[in-house]
Amino acid sequence: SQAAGKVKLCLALDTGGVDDRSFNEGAWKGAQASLVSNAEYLPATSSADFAPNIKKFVDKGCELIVGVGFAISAEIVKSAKANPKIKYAVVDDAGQDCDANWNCKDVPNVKGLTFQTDEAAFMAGYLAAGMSKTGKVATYGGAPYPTVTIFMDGFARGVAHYNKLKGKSVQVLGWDPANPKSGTFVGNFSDQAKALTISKGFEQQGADIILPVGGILGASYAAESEKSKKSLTIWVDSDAYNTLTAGKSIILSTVVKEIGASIKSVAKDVADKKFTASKYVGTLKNKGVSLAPYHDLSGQVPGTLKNEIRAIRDSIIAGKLKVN
Amino acid sequence: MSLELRGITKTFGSFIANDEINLRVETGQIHAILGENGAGKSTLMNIVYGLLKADSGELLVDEKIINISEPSDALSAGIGMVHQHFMLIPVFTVAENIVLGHEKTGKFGALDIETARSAIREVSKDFGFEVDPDAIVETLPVGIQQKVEIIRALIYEAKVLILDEPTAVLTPQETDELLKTMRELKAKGTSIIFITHKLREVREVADQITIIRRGKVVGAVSPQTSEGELASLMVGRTVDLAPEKIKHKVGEPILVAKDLTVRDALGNAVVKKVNFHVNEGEVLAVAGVQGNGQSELARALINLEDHVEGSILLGGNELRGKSIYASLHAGIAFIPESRELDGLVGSFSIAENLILDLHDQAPYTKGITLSAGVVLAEAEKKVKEFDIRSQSVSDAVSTLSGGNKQKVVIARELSRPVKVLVASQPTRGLDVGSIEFVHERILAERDAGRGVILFSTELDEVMALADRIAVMYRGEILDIVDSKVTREELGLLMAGVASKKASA
Amino acid sequence: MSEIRSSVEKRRLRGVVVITLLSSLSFLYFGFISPGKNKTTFGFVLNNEWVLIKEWIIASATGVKIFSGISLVASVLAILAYRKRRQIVFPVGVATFGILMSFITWAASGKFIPLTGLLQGALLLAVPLIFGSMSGLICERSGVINIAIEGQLLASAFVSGVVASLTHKTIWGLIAAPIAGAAISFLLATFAIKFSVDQVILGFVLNVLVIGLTDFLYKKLLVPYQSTWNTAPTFGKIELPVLSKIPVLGPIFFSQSIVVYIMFAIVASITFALFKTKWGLRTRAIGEHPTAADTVGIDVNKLRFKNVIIAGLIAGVGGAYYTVGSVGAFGKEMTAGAGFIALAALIFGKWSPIGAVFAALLFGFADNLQSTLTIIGVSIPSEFMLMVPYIATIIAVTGLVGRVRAPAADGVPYLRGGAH
Amino acid sequence: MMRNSLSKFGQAIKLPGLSFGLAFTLTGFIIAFSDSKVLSKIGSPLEFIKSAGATAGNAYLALFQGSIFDINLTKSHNFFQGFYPLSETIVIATPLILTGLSVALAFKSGLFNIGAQGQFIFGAIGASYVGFHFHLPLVIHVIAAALAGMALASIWGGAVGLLKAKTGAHEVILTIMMNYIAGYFILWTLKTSQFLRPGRIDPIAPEVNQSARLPLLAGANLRIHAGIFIALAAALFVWWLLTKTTIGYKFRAVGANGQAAKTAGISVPFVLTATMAICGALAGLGGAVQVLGSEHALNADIAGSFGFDAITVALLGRAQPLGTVFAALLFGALHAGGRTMQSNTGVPLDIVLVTQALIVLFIAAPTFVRFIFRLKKLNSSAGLTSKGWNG
Ligand SMILES: Nc1ncnc2c1ncn2[C@@H]1O[C@H](COP(=O)(O)OP(=O)(O)OP(=O)(O)O)[C@@H](O)[C@H]1O
Ligand SMILES: Nc1ncnc2c1ncn2[C@@H]1O[C@H](COP(=O)(O)OP(=O)(O)OP(=O)(O)O)[C@@H](O)[C@H]1O
Ligand SMILES: [Mg+2]
Ligand SMILES: [Mg+2]
Repeated sequence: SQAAGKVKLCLALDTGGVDDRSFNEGAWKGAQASLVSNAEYLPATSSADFAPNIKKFVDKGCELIVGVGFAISAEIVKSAKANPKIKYAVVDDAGQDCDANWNCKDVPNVKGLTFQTDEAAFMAGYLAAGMSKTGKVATYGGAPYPTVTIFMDGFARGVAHYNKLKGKSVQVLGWDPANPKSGTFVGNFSDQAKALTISKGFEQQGADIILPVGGILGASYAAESEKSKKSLTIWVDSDAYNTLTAGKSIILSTVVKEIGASIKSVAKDVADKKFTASKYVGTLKNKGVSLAPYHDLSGQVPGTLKNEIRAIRDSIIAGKLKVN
Repeated sequence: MSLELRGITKTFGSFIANDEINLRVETGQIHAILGENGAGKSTLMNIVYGLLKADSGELLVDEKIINISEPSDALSAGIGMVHQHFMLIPVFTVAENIVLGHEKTGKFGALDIETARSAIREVSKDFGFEVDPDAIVETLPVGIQQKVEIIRALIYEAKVLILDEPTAVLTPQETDELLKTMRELKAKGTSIIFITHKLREVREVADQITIIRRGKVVGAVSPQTSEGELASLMVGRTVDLAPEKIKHKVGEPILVAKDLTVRDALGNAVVKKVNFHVNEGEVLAVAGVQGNGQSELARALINLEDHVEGSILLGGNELRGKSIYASLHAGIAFIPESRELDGLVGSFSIAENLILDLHDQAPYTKGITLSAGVVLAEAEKKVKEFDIRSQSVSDAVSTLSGGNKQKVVIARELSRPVKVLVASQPTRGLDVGSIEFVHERILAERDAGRGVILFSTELDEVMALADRIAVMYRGEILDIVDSKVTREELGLLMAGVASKKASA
Repeated sequence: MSEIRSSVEKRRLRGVVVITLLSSLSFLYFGFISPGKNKTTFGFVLNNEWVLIKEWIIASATGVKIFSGISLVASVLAILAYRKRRQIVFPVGVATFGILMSFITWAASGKFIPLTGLLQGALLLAVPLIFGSMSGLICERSGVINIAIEGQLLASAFVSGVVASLTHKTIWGLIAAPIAGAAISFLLATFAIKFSVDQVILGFVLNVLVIGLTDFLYKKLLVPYQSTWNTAPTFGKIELPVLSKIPVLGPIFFSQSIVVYIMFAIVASITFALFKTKWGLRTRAIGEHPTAADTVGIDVNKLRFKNVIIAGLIAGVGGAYYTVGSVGAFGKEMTAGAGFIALAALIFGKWSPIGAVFAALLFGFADNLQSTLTIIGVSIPSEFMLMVPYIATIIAVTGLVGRVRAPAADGVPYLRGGAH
Repeated sequence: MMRNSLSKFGQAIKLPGLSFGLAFTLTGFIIAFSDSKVLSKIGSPLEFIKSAGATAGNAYLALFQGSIFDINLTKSHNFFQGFYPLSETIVIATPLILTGLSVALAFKSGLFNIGAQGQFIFGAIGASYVGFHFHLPLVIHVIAAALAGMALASIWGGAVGLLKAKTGAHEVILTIMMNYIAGYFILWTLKTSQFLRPGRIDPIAPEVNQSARLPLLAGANLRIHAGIFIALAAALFVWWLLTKTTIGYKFRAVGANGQAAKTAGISVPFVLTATMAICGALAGLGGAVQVLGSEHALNADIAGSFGFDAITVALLGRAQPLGTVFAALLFGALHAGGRTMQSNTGVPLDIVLVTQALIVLFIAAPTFVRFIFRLKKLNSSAGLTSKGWNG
């Protein structure tokens, strides 16, 4: 049922599936929300599915094929070079074509969608530091992937910035940008029971604000800590206040990564024949990344802190403040 | 209580295991059933006991037709059975085994073992058994294990007691005790069905003898019938029961064991510093009650045991600590105690089993590949030479009868250049026909100038084959006597009573 | 005479030697070569239990010397015990504890270790494993191999999650879960016992089946209609009066959700029932020698069927732990292989209830210690830290346990007369 | 003569055929009843049945189009391209055959190898490293890379056999644990400087050099590559090893009755270690082929579930080399077809798992199928019977 004039938008997902409460899901939601396109997706059980999934979309006459995740980038580029008429985009990667010596150049029909997630995470870190009563905040990830640790980096740096300005010494548990090899991780993106135990471990160390970076993983902890009131949560990717069913009340904020929006806009470009290969970088400036509202907890966040965070955002946008 | 079988027929697929079998056991009668391996005795008894279902025929107890489709039916009808392959849970204690199926429970449904304990002691007292209710069954000698089976039958008041090859694993003393027990039971009015391959026993206790061949009753005779006649009735040909042993001079010591000690996994010595030797051209029998270390000693001789001290010299070369492979290929042939467990790979064909030891030697292998042709050809030869009964050499050994299984093992072990033959209970559970064959082979080896070490609990066997007899007791060799000793003396030695007679 | 050792002795000796070496090593390395510079703080108070000692602060180096000292002494005792051919379990246990503690004291120099929390976390991580291994235990003790534990856990987690969501009642989730587990068991029993299908194949297939179905339904129902289908509430903690106030033990054992209490009850009753009741005797009998059991009038296959179903019920409660017991909403493949770890724990524990529980706890402890250390910040790559529980299990299995013996008839379908 | 050999054949495929039928029917029901359009018609039975049939029918049509032949592709490209789905089936089956063989061979020696996953990973790591790090002449490079992978994997696998032989530790525990360890190990490896691509931080290794890639068999448009021949060769090798060689004989003897084998002088420790080493090499070759044939760049997800599906594949193939090949092809077809099914009809790919499970279940349960179809006992094809833990 292909409504006339609509872009045929096809998502080749990363492993983890369309319902990972993380970037796959975000991308799919965005694609569905796009008014100018009919969207469909294919999941991947292993990297072996990337190529055939893309091929299938090509054969089905998709006009815009979006690869979700850095892992799929290479296959997207391959396919793009073979099918110059089709437009491509890839999430979390520049989507460039690199030769054996790693000189990379853009491909005319591939748009890279990347995100300066650490900018927003930086604000979250500052917020956490400012809100912490115990002087300890924490973060942990699903598995040590760059797309995960970039959140943790920004978060930790935000805390450090707060300490510098205020001469405080708020501690970050679970991650240290200076020592990126180690850190606290669940080991996968599905074992919520273990995520819960880890969160409790942080609380026992005295952390009262925790940033879990692993899609669904944090759900167990959010639900639990809504009861125990031991700590507040900062979420990632898409505003948890709208997606979570339990634990809303302890969601301090979310480090939003507008994957969905970026895909929508690419779809729009294609529809309006304005597609360009120029890499899209989601920043605070273009609202590709942002810090979500404080929702229920807004009352508890001191006005001064809110202002400082606004200021930080402005100076990051203005390029006065470097987050990495 | 009397038991009658009318026209019992049982088939497995196309194979007829029991064919129109009629048989009547009077109250207080000991009724012996004789027959070759695979004749259908166990099958028939399993039908009576409700473990198998007859295709046709009926059972009468005290002239009334009864329907037995479950062992529980048999039990409640007063039929008890001691099975050929014991029906005890190895890891349970004696008492647990006895209460199993008849449990009484106290509060919180906790088991009541105590009543069983006392019952066991009682029965043991009546019949003069020595059975510890709390011993773990798998740690007990087979003889005792069997007593446990009998005690169970007695405790639950069997009026008809079926004994399927009860003496196959017993020593003379134990056998005599069992026969005594059977008479006592008979006196108490218990009817007994007694299956055995040992004609001496039959003629001693039986009141009536039924002979089965290929699933059919081929004769009902009285105990007065001579062993020869019985044997030929069973096998359908005349059998030579006493192999003649030609005297000839023995040669040099070929295998010498010095201070041999064997320990189990827990480190306790089960064989204690034994010393013996066997000469070329002689049979050294190691007699003794089951569970006095013979099995371990036999296994130790080819390094099957993990923890052995001392020395094993074969033609002067130390074998102890070498690999099993080395021992076998140094010239020891080994017939293990259990053909099913240690002797054969059940799912393998006869041909494959015949090369279990030589598969990586010429002529069976070229480079690393097996030469199937040669394997089959050699197998055909062996099958003829050792008269192994089967449709084809490609049949799985598991489908052979015990006798033929044993022939396969012997054929394989003798296919290597042999200096010494170590045979452990080589005729256990075999019928007279098969026994005759095995005995002939063993003597043939002896006469060919090889040393033979025969581990056996069968007094008759020991007497018939041995040139010298070493008696083991509690892991030690009490004495080594020559073959002129009497059954009684030997019996005493095996019971641990050291003989006054100086050893030969 | 040449001293030769039995395999058991060899293992004992290996144990003693290893423990002695480790003790000395930790004494030297943690104590002197690279001692911790700062103080280590041990926390004992988790919730609102009575406070004996709230915290115990000690200079890392000193603490190490104390603990390693203990382990050294214990090692010496172990050596003596070995010489005298006496039990070495206790001294070795103490020594291990000492070594472990000195390692923690060293690693946490200048940091805070919430001991009670560490143990509580270990228990919580072990809960599903324990349920799973108990399910396996009952099946395999009665002679039916159960590789479908993962499937049982996942299916019941799914069902309890959905039911609790639809009814908005945790209790209904808890009631529904065992039924789901039993349903999987019913398949296992029917095919294994009635149709004598190979039980290893069966177990694996059932796992695949459940994973497939739950993934499928998750996409079709739980994601699109999340607010109705996947919003399971969770049980709160039940603090047992007085008991929950006992320092250390209180928070660990007496301040848990109902599911955990059920687990204690199940483990206790299985241990009793298996070795002290008629049911237990018969169960072990049909697992060891079904023909023998048959000859004394026990209906082998009927009892096996019954037991497999019971096992399903138990695993079911374990599945409920994932949703109503802790997490709430169901997550795709949220059991994350716990069923297989539980299987390992069962074998590791030599098919005994207590053994399996300890194996599961060891795994849980290693796992939680691992994440606790990353939390306080050790500079070991996270990937290697994540390996710790698995490596620990391998070491334990190869070093301590060695050869294990399953119930003799485990996995063998019982057919009359066929068995020989 | 001719006729009765035909009827024999009929007999032989009767049960498998029915099993497949049963499996697909059941899956069909699940597909239909989980479809909102169908359920909306629940009011009028006839309509309901119609649309249910249609839904399931379409799904299966797509399944076929995605796994064997797709007429649409012949229109859009050329006739040859119509076989693209078949090529996909084979591409997925290739590593499955190798991992499946690894599990099957272990079964023959009485071992239960759950570790194909981990062995696959090490195979992939080894092959990838040699593949991108060195520059070697054409053929040599592929072989070197594959061998490197096999070597690593066979060490990883052999360790299991050795540990079991030396300490008696149970292979099921060992392999389960080692799978997890391997999974984290590859994560770590991919972040080491040797494996990171210059100037990049994401955990993907550089693509292997052209010289280290397995040649495509049917041009650039089809992904089918020479790996399938390697896989088939491996199957042939395993068959030869088991049936024709003395080593295979040892393996089978120990597998069938270790005690008797030991008594006859066969070294059980050797068999355990050798078996697991070869199993490791096979699964490792699977990983290598995956890297050198279709993936080219090593990444954390490379192993997917090849190692676990391998177990079901081997079981379905009754641990026979040929059977394993067919089972792997079937699974490949279901996976490839499932993709098309999802994209054409929106039926989630996961349903394929259900189908796989049901097929294996019914194949393994001839007695059940007979019971369902009220068949009397035809010559029963004895299903694979793996031994219990005491194996
Ligand atoms: N379960 C079975 N399935 C198929 N055939 C069987 C089965 N049990 C026994 N048979 C066949 O029935 C025949 C009789 O077996 P049975 O055990 O009764 O012999 P037996 O007289 O007890 O031999 P033995 O003296 O060695 O104990 C065997 O030769 C065998 O071929
Ligand atoms: N399930 C079975 N299928 C085929 N043959 C069987 C089966 N059960 C028993 N048999 C055969 O029945 C015959 C008699 O069984 P039985 O065990 O009594 O033999 P046996 O000669 O007494 O061997 P053993 O010395 O082990 O008792 C043997 O040939 C045995 O292989
Ligand atoms: Mg018999
Ligand atoms: Mg017999």
